[in-house]
Amino acid sequence: MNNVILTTSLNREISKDTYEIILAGDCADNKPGQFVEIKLNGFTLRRPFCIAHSTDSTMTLVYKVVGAGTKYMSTLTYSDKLDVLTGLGNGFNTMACETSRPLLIGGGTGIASIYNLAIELKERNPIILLGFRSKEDAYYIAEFSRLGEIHIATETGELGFKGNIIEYLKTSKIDYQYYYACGPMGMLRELFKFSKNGEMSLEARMGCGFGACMGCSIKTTSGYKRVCKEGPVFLAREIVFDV
Amino acid sequence: MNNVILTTSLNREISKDTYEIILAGDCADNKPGQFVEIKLNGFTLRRPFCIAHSTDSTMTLVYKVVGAGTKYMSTLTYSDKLDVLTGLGNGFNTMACETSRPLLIGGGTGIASIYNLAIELKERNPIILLGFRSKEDAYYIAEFSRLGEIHIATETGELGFKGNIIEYLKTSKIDYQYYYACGPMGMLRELFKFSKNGEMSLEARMGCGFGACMGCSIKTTSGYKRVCKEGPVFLAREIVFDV
Amino acid sequence: MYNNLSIKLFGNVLDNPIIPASGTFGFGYEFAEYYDINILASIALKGTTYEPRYGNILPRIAECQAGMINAIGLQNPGAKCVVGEELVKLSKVFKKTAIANVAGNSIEEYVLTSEIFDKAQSIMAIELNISCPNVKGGGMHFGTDPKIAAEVTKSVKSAVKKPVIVKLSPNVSDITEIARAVEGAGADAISLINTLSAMRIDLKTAKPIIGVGTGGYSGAGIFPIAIKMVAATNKAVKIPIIGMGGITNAYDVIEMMYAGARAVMVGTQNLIDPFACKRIIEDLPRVMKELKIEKIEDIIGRTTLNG
Amino acid sequence: MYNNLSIKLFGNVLDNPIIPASGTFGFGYEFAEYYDINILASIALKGTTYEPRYGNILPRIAECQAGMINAIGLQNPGAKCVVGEELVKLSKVFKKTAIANVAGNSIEEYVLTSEIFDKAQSIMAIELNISCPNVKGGGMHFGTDPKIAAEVTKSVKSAVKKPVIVKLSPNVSDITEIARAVEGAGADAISLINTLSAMRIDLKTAKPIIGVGTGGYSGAGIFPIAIKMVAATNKAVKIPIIGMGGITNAYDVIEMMYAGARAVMVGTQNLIDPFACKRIIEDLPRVMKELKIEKIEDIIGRTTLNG
Repeated sequence: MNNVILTTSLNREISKDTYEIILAGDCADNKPGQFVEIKLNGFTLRRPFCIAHSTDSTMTLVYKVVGAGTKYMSTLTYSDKLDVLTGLGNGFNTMACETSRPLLIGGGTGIASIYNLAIELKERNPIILLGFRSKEDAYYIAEFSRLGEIHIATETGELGFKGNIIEYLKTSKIDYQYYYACGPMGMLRELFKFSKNGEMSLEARMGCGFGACMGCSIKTTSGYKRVCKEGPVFLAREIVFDV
Repeated sequence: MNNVILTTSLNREISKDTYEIILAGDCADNKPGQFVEIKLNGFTLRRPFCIAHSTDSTMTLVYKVVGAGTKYMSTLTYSDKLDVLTGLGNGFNTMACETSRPLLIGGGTGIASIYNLAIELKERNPIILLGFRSKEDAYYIAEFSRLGEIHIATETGELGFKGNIIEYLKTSKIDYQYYYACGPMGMLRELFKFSKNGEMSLEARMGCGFGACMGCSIKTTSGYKRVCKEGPVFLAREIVFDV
Repeated sequence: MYNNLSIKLFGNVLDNPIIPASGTFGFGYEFAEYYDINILASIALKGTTYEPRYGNILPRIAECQAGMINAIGLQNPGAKCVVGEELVKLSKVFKKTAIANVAGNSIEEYVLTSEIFDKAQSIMAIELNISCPNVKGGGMHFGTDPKIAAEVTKSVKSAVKKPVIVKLSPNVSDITEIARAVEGAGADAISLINTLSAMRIDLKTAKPIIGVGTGGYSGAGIFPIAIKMVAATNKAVKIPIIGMGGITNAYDVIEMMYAGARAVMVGTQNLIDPFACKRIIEDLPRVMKELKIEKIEDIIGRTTLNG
Repeated sequence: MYNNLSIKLFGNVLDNPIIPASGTFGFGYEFAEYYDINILASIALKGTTYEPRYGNILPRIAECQAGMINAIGLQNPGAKCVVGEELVKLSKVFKKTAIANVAGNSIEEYVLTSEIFDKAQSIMAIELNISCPNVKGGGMHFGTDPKIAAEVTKSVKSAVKKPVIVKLSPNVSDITEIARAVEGAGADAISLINTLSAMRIDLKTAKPIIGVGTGGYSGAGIFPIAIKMVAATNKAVKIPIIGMGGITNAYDVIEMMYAGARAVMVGTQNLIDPFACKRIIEDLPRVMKELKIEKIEDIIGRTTLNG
């Protein structure tokens, strides 16, 4: 974990209510699947965000406007400064699929986290499954196209398969041994029922984001673990989903 | 009362810890002795400030940095916007000294309020008494010199009379029938003991600034009155100082 | 005229659920300088005692990060003057009925003062302030003991015809115990929460900022406590609840009504923004649309509290 | 080494008055990844029960304007594991002694758990959490009845050698009554305030945000309430007070000590800023200079509360 002050370079809407913000400053040591916690003026708790892309000096985050905090965040503009905790949690284990072609599955803003992983796994031509609600919610399609073989599902059917992305996975004959997934709990639960051969990044309402408050503990097969500290990425098979 | 958004034009230190801020926007209808209440970001209650000068479109306030609120205020810069209640309270009664040469007495930031009055009474060549703690606290001396006959006292003796301005008034042979005073409670109490022929603008810790909370009520000879609503200017003789 | 913002209270249909809280709106008429106060559902008047009171020494106000402490100490000109002068001024600019707020040093004083307001045509209901933390006697101790709270309520109820609202203190181990006691004693409604006992210290002098030492804490900082107490009280009693404590905007109104409030009182926010009640009333239709609420009366107590 | 920040507590000289509050610092050692935690006076460990506990269902956290609500529900691996594993990890990075925080469902559980910690060398004192609002039984009800509070205190005191701190709940009509009761039962110190019972509602679903409905409210919003209760308790008892509740910076530490705290605990701020305690300790000398305070120990209880 690092506590850094980052400066807004760009903040723009990339699909319906979904924004991409690019921050500049000390952004070293952020691995795919790790997250950041941002202090927003006028809000007590920091907000967790997953990282779409990072270099040593810049970081791209994708977020959806869902409440007062993200609404405020969407008003940030060039040169606005943010107090950020970076390098939080444990990311994806890219070694886990060394012997096979990786399958990446993303839904909603979880797609951002998958993007960072796709960049890292690019050489191995990953299969990338992206789920959106509708066409106006879709983003990063061109970007993903450059990184692997992409498949899309929308609930409205406007783009790709009509239905959710896990239904698509079930019906398609995609050949894979190990998946990496990030998305809403409903999607992950469906995926979990279908296959436990992979790892998933979980979302949770957090207090701190760095393991101090136990606000985001989940049950796992090896005891209680914190989404923010031992996670957010867990092996699918260790998650106890009935909690 | 008006609720307006004013824009900072200039904000600068004019003497030790004392700042002058010039705000632009709808500033009509502010009389000498009236005050404004400003909402500062991150602070619950508005802060009252007396007006040093106002036109229909600008307003100059003088304030001293004494706590977190005024410290924040001192960081405001060109184009920063403020939510302001203007035209609060009742100002000085300039008719009260129509038959004589006005005596104006100011101490500390209360001097700002006296400045606005001096501008209005300029034609009648007012006598102006200004009290400061020391030379480095002094401000607006050149400005006042253009408006009337000025006398200065500093506690350190660095400028003018050595001592407080009320001691100076007592020892000098200034000829006056009616005074207008604004300054710290200690100064006003001294003046009150010496003479009740005039009116004074009081300071108080306020809740609202417009008469709703009764947080700043004082005892007067005609019952309880609110500094923010019936005041801040009261006839000296109606104030009951022992409360 | 019944509309989507209307709520029923004591058999009246109020235009909306927004009432300025006692002590933050004076006797109302001065706010008519700022906007047409007839848009309000009603107005809770400044706390009134039988005899005039000056109140506490200054300072009476201390700021907090998300609120303020006050210790006004029930400054008021006495019930007869309020009815004879203040209500007359109010009636000229306010065509609806107001809520009298009554405090006292003794049960007898509560009764005498309430009787005076009971005869006033422009009064809708009488709110018994048994929870003011800022005066010795006549204040909070009437509201922290269920037996005394019930006794005050019963005595006033048997002396007046108008509906009686009992305003509860949050400075208790179990507010539902007091709520049940006053319901049992005949209260027509309960309003909560009054301020929380609190204190700030001047760091330069090490003395309390408030002249009398401590005061009542209000504002956004107490909102989560108020929501909990309203929800718990809603579960404990059947009479209507008027919810208050740190409401600053239309979203807070919805949350308070979900918790169980039939109407709400807006307090401290009036002191920060004299247009607060007007802005909230005007913003409510937009917020209701956003949250897909058609009639505001439908949401009262929608949230259930387990346990 | 005695210095201007030092305070005495239980016969020890602590380097400064700053202790992270229980439940906001885990078992401490993880914060050693962020800074050298040996600058802290001590560390109050996560609340511990005899048996391991998972705690409450999620969500356990709700945000408020000036604070947060939590309902963790005493998640912990049980006292034996804490002493056998967590304290071992802590001792590797922390050379001072910590404060165990003990909760339970019964007086017997408080005693058994306290006895386990009493034998641990790296424990300075045992803090009895009789005020956790988030679990049924084992929590707040031990802290709202003076008789039960005294009984827990007396039972633990007679079973252990280390100093016993009793952590009080603010959810009571009169906190000084509980304070006097536990002092009479032999408590070596009192810590206060724990969180205030509170609730937030999700406006989209009308359901409580917290999974179990309500939780404990902490953060800057409760600071004015904490100051009042510390000042009132300081007047009521002679044993040392550890003050907490919404402390966010060095100025708040001074205000809390003026009110009567001998040491302070910093809680919620650790969750917002993992470096909070370090920053406060480093800022204290500057703030003391500004306020013309030479030795911090001299200011304890400087403010007197009348009435």
